[in-house]
Amino acid sequence: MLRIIEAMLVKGGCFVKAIVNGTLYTVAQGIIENGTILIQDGKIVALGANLPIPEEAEIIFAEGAHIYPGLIDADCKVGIFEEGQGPIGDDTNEAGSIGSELRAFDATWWEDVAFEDCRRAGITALSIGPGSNNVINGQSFVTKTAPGVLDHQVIRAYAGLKINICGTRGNQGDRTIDIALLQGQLQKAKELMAKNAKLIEKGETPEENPKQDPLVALLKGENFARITVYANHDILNALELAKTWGFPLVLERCYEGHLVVDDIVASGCKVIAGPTFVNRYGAAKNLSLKMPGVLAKAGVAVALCSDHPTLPSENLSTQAALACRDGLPEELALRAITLTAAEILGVADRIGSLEVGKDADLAIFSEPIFKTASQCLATMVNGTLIWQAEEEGECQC
Amino acid sequence: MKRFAITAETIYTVDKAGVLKNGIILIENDKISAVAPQMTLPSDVELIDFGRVSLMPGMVEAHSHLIAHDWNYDEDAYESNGSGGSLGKACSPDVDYYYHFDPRHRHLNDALAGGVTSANILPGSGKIITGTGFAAKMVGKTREELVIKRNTGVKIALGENPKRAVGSTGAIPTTRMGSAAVLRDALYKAQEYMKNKSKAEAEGKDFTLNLQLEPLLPLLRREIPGRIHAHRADDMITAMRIADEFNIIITLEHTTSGHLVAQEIAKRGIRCTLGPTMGSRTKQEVHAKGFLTALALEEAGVCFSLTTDASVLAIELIRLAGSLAHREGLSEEATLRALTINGAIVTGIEDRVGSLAVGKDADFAIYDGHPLSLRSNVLQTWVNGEKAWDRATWLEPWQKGF
Amino acid sequence: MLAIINGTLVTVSGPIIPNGTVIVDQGKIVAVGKNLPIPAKAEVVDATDKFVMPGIVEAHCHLGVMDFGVGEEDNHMDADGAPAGAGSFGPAVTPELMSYYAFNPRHIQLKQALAAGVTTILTRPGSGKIISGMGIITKTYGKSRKDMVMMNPAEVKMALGENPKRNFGSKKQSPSTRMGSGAILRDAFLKAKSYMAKREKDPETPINYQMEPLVKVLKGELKARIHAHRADDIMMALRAADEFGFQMSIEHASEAHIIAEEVRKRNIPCVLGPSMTRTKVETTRKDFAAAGILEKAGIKVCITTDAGVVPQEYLRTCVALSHRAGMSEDGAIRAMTLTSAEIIGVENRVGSLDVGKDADVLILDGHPLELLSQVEKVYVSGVLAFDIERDKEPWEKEGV
Amino acid sequence: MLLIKNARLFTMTQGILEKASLLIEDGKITAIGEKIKTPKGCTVLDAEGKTVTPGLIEACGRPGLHEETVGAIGADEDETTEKIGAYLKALDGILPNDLSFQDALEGGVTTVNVCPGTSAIIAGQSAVIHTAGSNIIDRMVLKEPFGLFVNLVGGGNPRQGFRDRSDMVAKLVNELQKAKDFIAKREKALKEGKDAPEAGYRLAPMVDVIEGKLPLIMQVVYLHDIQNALELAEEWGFRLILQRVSEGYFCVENLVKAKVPLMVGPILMNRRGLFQTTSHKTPGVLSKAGLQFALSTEHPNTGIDHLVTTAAIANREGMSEEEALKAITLYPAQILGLDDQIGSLEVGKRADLVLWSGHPFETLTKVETVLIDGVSVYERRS
Repeated sequence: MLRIIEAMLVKGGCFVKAIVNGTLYTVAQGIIENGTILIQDGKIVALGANLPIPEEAEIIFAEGAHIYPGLIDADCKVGIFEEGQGPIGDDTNEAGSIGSELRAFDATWWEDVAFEDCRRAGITALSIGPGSNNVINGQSFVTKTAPGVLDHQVIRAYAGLKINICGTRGNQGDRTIDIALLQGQLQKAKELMAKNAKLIEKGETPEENPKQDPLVALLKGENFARITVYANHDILNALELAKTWGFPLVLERCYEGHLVVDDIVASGCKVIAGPTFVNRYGAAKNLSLKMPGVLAKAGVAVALCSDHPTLPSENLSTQAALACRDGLPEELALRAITLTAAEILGVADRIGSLEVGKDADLAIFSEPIFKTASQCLATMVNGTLIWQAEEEGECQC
Repeated sequence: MKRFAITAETIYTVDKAGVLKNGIILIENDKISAVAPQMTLPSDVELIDFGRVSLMPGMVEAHSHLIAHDWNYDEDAYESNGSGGSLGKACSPDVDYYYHFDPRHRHLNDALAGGVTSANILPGSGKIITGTGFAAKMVGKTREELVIKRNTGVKIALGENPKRAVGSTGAIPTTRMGSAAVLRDALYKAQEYMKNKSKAEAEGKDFTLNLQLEPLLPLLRREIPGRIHAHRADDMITAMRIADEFNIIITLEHTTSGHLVAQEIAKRGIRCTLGPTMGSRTKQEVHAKGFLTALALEEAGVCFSLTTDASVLAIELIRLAGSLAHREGLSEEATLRALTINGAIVTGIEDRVGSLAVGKDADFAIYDGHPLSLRSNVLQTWVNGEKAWDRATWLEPWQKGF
Repeated sequence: MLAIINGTLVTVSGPIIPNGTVIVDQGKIVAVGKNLPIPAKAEVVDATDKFVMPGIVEAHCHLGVMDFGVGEEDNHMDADGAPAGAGSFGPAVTPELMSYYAFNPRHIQLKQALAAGVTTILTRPGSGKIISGMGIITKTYGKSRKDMVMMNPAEVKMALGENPKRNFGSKKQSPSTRMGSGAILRDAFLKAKSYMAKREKDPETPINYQMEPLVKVLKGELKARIHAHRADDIMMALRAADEFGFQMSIEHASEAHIIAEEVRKRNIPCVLGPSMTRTKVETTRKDFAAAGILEKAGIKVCITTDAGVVPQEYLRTCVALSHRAGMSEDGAIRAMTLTSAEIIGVENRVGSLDVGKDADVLILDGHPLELLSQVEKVYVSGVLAFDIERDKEPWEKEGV
Repeated sequence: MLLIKNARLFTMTQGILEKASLLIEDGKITAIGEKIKTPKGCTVLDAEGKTVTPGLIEACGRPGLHEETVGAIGADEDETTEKIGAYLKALDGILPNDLSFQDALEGGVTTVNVCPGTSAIIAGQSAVIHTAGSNIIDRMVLKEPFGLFVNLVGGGNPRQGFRDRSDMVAKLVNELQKAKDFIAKREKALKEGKDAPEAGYRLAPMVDVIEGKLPLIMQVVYLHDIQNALELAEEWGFRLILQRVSEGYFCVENLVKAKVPLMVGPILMNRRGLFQTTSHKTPGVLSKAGLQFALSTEHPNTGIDHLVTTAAIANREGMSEEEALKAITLYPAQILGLDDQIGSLEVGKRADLVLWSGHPFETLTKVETVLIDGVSVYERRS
């Protein structure tokens, strides 16, 4: 159990926190037995074995505890799909097949119970996105899970444009149409880009277009496309489109990734895989639980996600554990829900590992995270405890 | 470099070499480097003797929708109903059927099992212009490796289907008049577009691309054919009329009543696919179906290939179609052409496949009897100089057990 | 004959036996224990460092009878039922529908369940109606459907709460409220009661196929299994059971832990779950901790995935998470084996490693409740039905 | 009178007779043998080098009921408004001069059991008819009603209004029970000397089913469909005929044990939807297990003219030549209960026969002449 000694405010109001005697899973620099983390102004200022502890520090004793960087769910619908509210609480899919101007940000209810579930599960950051019923579904964003108005939690407002080219739109069942529509949009954006380039040359103000700017951002490489792909030929289609139009690509779901490993490796694109908690049917009929392992072992950057509510976000570490069971090396399985996720989402400078200079977002567990008995004892964001177990064995979900 | 030779009792080259008894075919890597009645082989070259079998080029299915269906349930819509842009509901030239292509689709294996090694895979016929097709081998490691040619032509449909599929939604066409009008309209727009584009390019002005019209430009430039679904003679004549107006190359797909206008087709040197002829007459426009059409076309000197319209019929039934056409009097030689080289020519891949000739891909199948006999089985199918299917080892899904 | 030796035996019925032996003959377990003599003609399987446990039992799923998108399967959820003419009840009551006929013994999802160590399932109609039909208990592996199916019919499935409301409310039919649901349930049993009386008085009364299953329930020959998530729905079910005196189990029971006392004093078993997802209003308060709470309250509880709602292969995962959330280790293991078998009434054949029971045996490379442990071998009635080495996925055979 | 001589006779019952003759008098076969004297005034047909088989029999198809080329207007096989259509008669929907009958003759088919479609649970009564001979269907009839066509393939056919086998079985069982109750009622009435009640035209066919007068032709595709059918027949004791039997290869021993007649096919189908598990090898597998069954095209699924093609492919894929031939002549005749009239070349039988230019399974072999009741109904145009 965590024991906390309140320190007295020292002069200057600068306030140091020290977490001591825990096993640190830095992810970036291996495991530090019985280490200490010093936190100031919400950042990690020092970590290592037997560090001197400033006497004004507030000390958190974490004997026998296992300390991880806060977990990151690389793709979910927490808060945009409100749990237990039925259709009224579901803001995931807007009508119309081209929704490039949409932002999940605008529809996420930060008081939704799922946020609390995440805090209880040691999840400190989420990439929240719209659904996938349209060809272009809208912008995802990355937020922390600390309570309070969403706008103060967001760390990346545009974290990938969600696209689906699997012909699942309105069960119309035709990939070729989705792709024709997408290419039409990209073409428009390309022309707007050229036009604006000219305007800027002439010193005039470039034209703004809410529907096309997000695609321009893709073509300029300022943002990346997150394309939902199910069947192996969906993957091939996505890779080909990215090549033709030259935009940064992240594959999502990737249920048949194990069938086209070579192509994915060759393309160098990253993957937000899973969740594997789905029935094998329709587009997912060749899903294999071994997929994340196969991809990661081949050198692909693989993050895991919950696609909450498909799998509730709180089960993220379980998803990672099962991926590990089915062949994803333990170290990579941990990365898949921390550093790799942060890297794919472009927020690795802030979160994803225990490193000096990074945000003090961390999760403290009673056991190594993949063990069944592992309980989350406390969750910290920016150096502040946002959740803490009241007693041993208190349930996390 | 992989280098080996093959021989068999009877080799149907479907080429000038004709039928060879125990002839020799030399293969280097994936290509045929020599075909001869006899040949003294360098000592380092292994000779594979298939023995008392007949060997013929891998068959070419020139009109299929092969991978538009999953084998155990319809995954993708049969018709590509298109993006519905400026050209209206009945035209979607911007649909590229290639994106349907699942390189692991079970039907590809069925094709190999039937001795088919290449296919031209086209969009459906639910609209006047449904999109562009592509040609592919039936086996390969990556999808790129499978593809022989992207964009083998613009699929166009006349007759019942567009009237039913689009007309029923209250949009044009609801008549054959409408169908022709829609096609003309699209081609006119494309012509205009082409003019403006080249003008703009000449003057170095910037020009707004139209992705719906772009795919029609190679058609107007006579680089690719319009593949026109036409069962009834009147639809074929309409197709030819419009082709003449716009000076485009066309192929006729299905050609069910072709015997009525064989001369017209021959005169213009139009290539055709013929079929499917085995199914029953499910709609009015196929009322005249029969293998006698094949005889008429052959007589008139039309280059045509037999088709199963897979997955309307199972693709391996293409050989059966050949047998029945042969029974109706189509010569052995003509039938073999209609199953192999003609398919390649109609598809526009005759430089790669369709016959056993020097420089072509080493695609062939061996049979334990005459290839056109109902009693002969495919024993092995080879693609790019490698064994791709073997009856001895192949199991159907249900044979693999629970 | 088969002998599995040197394994850590999780017998479930008794204590854990370190490096013990299980001996199987003609599909049955003939001996379990420490250093037993190994018959000469027995095929020996060495399970050193492995865990050996009975096949997992799923007490509530829809495998093989319902279309979870899998191609050509039946939609066993909202079959319209009510044979033309017979229509004793409204469309929301079709007890005569038998899952047995919808059950596809070659269904791909059965294979997946098997690979995850699930050897026995109760598979059944959906919850789109107040009374939807009769489920069956079957093995997930076997030569023909006849050897697979263990019990038919195995129950009468009923449902309260959201689903029937949505299913019929959307069609502007009854039930569109919980009041309607309760009324229809009572109506059905009252009719069945009078029919039963009539048949007893005059045996020549023609048999009514819709009534018979309910008569069996009233006579206690079949159990009613009632889909109820929310506490109020559960109470409605309990009221009906009190009034008509039939035996029942609570299916899903998402809020049973809130009214544990009510459930305990009636000694009603709970089939708990799926606690993995929370997408419907009536599952708002689902919680992996519920299992532990019910267990402590002395209620018989087993855990379900409601597969394919949650895929069948995740049953062991759900149990592990319930254990993490407070259920005892022994209770958790029972909750996917012996207790589930008891609740569905096949404990005499499966659910534990005991002499005389079917030789449905799993070999795992770790403790059954560890997320990281993998099922390596699955025996059904002594036959090696799944082997992680032998039964690779098709694409692995291809060597992609 | 007609004498066919020097022919190769595939008798189906006495094997193959080389250079034999066959005498036909008023529609019947009156003599078969090496040496038959030519009666006076008898037309002689020298069939040197030709093969004669009995007219082929299509055990289950929809020619004329599903009209060629015209689509919905001519589709009379599915009364989609009725799920329990025991009282519907295929006979009332057959167009005698439909194109498909011409196809049938070109393919050597002289008899077909015309069955209603698959969109209902009980689709209606089938009719066994000749494929030519009149423009009045009633004059083509050999047996009507023959059987009651039943479909229990639930999920398989999304076009159906319902998708649950358990539901369909419940509905069928309910009809059977009604019939049973009626029979009990009638016996009671008779015992009490009252006059027997009327079953009524809707229930009467089901009563015949229970009393074994009318068999159920049940369409079965997947393994569990087959097992459902067999178990229901066992439970209710009706006469069962299985049709399609696509996954028969999964339960050969059940089929052997059950001894129910089979109408296997179509097999020349694209593997999609309901035909996803169809295999060319099925007939071979069943035949090797000693089963004797009819092969079928289930026209229009495969054109009826391809009945012989179907048999040839079955032969190629593992069925013996003799069995494959019997499967389109003798066995269907037995299943249809008409083997006393058709299905083989024997004295006393109807002179339904086909003159082939060679062996029926050879690629180049053509049907040259087709006789029905001794009358030529088809001559190949040269």
